[in-house]
Amino acid sequence: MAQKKKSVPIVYEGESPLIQPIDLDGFREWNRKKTKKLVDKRMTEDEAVDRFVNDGDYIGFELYGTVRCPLSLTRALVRSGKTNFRIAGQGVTELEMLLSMGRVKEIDFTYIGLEVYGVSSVVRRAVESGAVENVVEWSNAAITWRFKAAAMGIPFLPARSMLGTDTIRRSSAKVIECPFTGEKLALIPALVLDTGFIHVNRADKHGNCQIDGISGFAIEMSRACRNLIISAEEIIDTDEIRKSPDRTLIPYYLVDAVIHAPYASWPGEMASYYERDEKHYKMYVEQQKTPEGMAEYMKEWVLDLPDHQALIEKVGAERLKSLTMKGGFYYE
Amino acid sequence: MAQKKKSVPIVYEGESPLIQPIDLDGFREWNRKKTKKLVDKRMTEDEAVDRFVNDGDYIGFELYGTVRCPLSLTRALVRSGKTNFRIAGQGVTELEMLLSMGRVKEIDFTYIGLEVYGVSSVVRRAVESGAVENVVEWSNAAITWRFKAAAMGIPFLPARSMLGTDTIRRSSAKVIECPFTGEKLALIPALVLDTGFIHVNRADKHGNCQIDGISGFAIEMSRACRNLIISAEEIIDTDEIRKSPDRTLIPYYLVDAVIHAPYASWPGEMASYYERDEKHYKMYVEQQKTPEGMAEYMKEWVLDLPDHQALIEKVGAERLKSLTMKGGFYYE
Amino acid sequence: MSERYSPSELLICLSSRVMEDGTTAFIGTGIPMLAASLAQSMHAPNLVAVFEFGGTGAILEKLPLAVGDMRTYNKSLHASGITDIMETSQRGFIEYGFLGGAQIDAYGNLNSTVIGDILKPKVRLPGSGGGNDVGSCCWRTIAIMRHDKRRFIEKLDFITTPGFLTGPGAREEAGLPRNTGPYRVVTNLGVLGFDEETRRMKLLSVNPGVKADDVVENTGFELLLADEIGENPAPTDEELKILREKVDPDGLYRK
Amino acid sequence: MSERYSPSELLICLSSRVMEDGTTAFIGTGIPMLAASLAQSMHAPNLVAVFEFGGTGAILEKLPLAVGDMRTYNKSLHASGITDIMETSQRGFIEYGFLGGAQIDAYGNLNSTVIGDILKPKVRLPGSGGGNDVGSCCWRTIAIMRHDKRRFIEKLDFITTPGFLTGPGAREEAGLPRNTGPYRVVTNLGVLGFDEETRRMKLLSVNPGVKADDVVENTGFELLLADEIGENPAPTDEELKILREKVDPDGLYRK
Repeated sequence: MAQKKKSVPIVYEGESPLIQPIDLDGFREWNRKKTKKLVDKRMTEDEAVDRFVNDGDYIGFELYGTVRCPLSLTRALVRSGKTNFRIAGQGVTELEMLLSMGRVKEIDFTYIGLEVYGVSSVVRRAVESGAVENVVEWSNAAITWRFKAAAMGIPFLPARSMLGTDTIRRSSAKVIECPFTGEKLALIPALVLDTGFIHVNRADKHGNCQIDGISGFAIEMSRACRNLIISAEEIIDTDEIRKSPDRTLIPYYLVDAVIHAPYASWPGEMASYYERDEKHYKMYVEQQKTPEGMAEYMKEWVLDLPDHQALIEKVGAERLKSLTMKGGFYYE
Repeated sequence: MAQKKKSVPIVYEGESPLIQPIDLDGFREWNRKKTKKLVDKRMTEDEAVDRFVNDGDYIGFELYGTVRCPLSLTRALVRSGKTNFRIAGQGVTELEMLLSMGRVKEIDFTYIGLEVYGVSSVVRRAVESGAVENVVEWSNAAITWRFKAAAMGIPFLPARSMLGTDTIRRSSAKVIECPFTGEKLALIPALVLDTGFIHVNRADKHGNCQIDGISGFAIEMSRACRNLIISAEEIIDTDEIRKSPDRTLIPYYLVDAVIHAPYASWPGEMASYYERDEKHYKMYVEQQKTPEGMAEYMKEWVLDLPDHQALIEKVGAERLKSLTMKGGFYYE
Repeated sequence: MSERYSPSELLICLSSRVMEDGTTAFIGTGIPMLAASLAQSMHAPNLVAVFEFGGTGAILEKLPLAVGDMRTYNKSLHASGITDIMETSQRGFIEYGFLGGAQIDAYGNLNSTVIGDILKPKVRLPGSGGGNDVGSCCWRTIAIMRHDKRRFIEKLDFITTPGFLTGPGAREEAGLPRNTGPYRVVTNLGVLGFDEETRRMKLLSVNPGVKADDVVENTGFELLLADEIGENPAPTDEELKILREKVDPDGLYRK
Repeated sequence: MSERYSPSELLICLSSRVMEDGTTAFIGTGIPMLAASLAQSMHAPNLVAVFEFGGTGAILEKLPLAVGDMRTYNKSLHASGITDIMETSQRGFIEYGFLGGAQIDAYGNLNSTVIGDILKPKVRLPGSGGGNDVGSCCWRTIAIMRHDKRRFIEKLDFITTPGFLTGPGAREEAGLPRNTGPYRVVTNLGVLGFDEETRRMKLLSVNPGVKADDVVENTGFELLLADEIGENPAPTDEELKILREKVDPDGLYRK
């Protein structure tokens, strides 16, 4: 190739170092080794956490607020005792559970809060006390673009967001002058998770997944994980998957473990399956306000229960039935 | 912002200038003005071409080979006499029709060929004679990433493709050293079409579109057009769209014209509707081999017909029925 | 404040009136949601509600409880995901974006990240979320705020979301899209805009029973005043009727 | 060449044997498609066929006529689009990629763009299509070629698709992913690989009735020879039976 001597200025660099270094060729080699065979990946939450999560891992949860939450996996993760996690800070209850137990060392932070119910007291205590050693700031779009860059197999994505703010100052993004237009552009670095957790509507035993309604950032995050653990409301036959392959949002070869976990999103909602348990959620919101309240909640609803089945039984069939929708995300 | 003085080298620049300049803020202003109201956008192919295509426009077609082809629109475009187009060179029959009539001035070229039936004689004549003034090379992924960059509202996407070849030398891509990893990376510039043509399975009158099976590059290209003209096998009620909004791949606000055009992809195929008309296609492949043969084909099957309905009648109900599938892209 | 309506109801009505028909608006949970729904029933039947996690064009029949819940794409036209929506915004398709925050300055910059030093936070707030993206790429943003001197301040502890940054030309200089930025600030005291030349906040109109001086006194930076300061009409009977019977029948915002 | 099988059938069988079970392969229309289908029925039941425009894991019951036709995702596990597939490849998930071209050089670089000067083309060919992407990001590529001196040449008229470029380290130096590149060249004369050290093409085995000298004579650059040059077994009765009865019952490739 003929070489022209030109360059583009890096006009700005966010002051936070990358919590998770970028290693695309390493990710490629990892992906090459993942099985492409249609093997049965069903297991329990405990098995999945045991096999695919290590102390110090960079982990992430895909969900939005209290919607489609992988909470059966989160509870198993808490019970496992594994710790020192670095996390992508999108999600609410999942992160509060881990933070309240002191399991989080570093956070790529976007939004952790209770939406209409306000700030998270758990987050306040964990961050203000310095228990979390390092907090890096991002916007919601930026964190998803970080997953998307990894999903595309490239080291960064350009963006016109975050520019000019303290958010980018406290991030690990960079700003360059675009080599095509000369305009300033944020470069959002790729983020590959060691292990990701996603709850879906339906999956087959190999991990082919269907999601109803909006898909949040499931498509991007599922493609940005070294290990990917899926829980599903329903396990369906692979023949069903083959009947409408355009409904598969997460193909099996990305997936390492499949857990059948009905009501895993409880007390959150699950599109076309059940609504949020407002009564329980309000109670939770109250309890998380104090360390004692949160500890009590964790003991009662997480630590003292052996598994997801025990939670389901504790909540009770009647309560769950009352939350269940008649079908379809189409209110009549 | 504190300024650090650093830069990354542009280690290589493709030697072709951009056929379509990048103007993201102009594209934003255009998109701002597009109507967001649910208005009835149904019209004929001729009206759509008349209103939304000008001489010299940069245009593009979304399809793959002989699959899901916007051919009723292409025939109307040919009949309109409009000319001097710059085009994104993915597609086969559409481009051969325009090329054979001398309507194409510049091409961003990826693949124009007849797949198992070999090279396109029409393309050979048009390019080898110099009738097409400027040909720029890209890979299939690169051209789609160009649409994707435009769809994301950013000036380029990084890629690990095209590097080290004459393909990138004859492109308008650049190569930089990644500011995060130091590795070499191709930067693929955004491409916004003046007008794009897409054929879909179903649309409502506002332009909300559903596509069965694979979606090729419809999602990316639909979001990279100033004007977007949709033809559809079926027009469905907006209530049907609202029942499964997760099936909408192209939302209405992107769309300027909706044409009801059953069998528009003929002699190509349409997923879950009809198969390719192999007999006609083979005949076409033979005729395109000579200028006279192609001219004859164009006269008989395009120029002498007033509209798509006339084509349908000429092909005949029986022939079309014999190609029609029982439903679903699921062979039994 | 009259007892005919609650402070929240006033904010909802004021925000609702700002939105033009036939445009798109980025909606978060809470007041923006009710404002959009009310606008659809009043003057803006063609207002398209867009929700960050993927819903576009929902019929807003039930109040969403979370930013991605089923109600955000109930009978909607398009249910996609966050990148599709954020990139649609980056492409210039979203007219209005609603924002909130703990602090706002004269240029409309917002802080929803931290009170105190980011490295030794006094209060850790929820963070940017989609706020920074909305503030970066929507054409016009509308901030909804409680109006007092602790919130309307000279210098933010942290700029989470860009307003006009340091003033005229600063957004473009930073690389943000052309001709975008803060449009209105709707508060319990009045409605504020931004001066075309200085890009500083300017009082446009006051709420019923509020005087311009009250607004100035409750603002921690030098506030510009419009040549003529209007008075915002109180919520009309029609607005209140629709709000209470249709938009918020459970009365979540009647307090 | 025996009359037991056609030249195409031989190429199909040879290509088929190269693919390992439990891996993924990027499939174009024509011979690669039949090779993958045959491999699925023989030694590689878990071979996952991936098609550029969006089909993954189809059950290859009917021969596709176009690279994106319905048969490429018939009863498949995932029907997406071209960016999803290309990015999956860029992420390292695709093991094999099939390639073709009008010219190949000693480093496995391929030309499918032009014969003659690109600015004054003697023959304009169809262009890269997905070829360059497959050659860039798949782990191992398999070129299927007719073997003669016009096609196997010292210097290509145009490098459409990267092989090992100019030799050892050149791919990495150009920015292409680590440890990728040409793996096999399957021709009507034999099967060729690439020397680990020099990255130049090396004859590994000859087809039935072909001598190593024939291959050397029909190659326009200096060809390396493996220490022991094997002889490729002719298509077996079982391969031919499956090929004719199941994979290609209409006999499109029996000529």
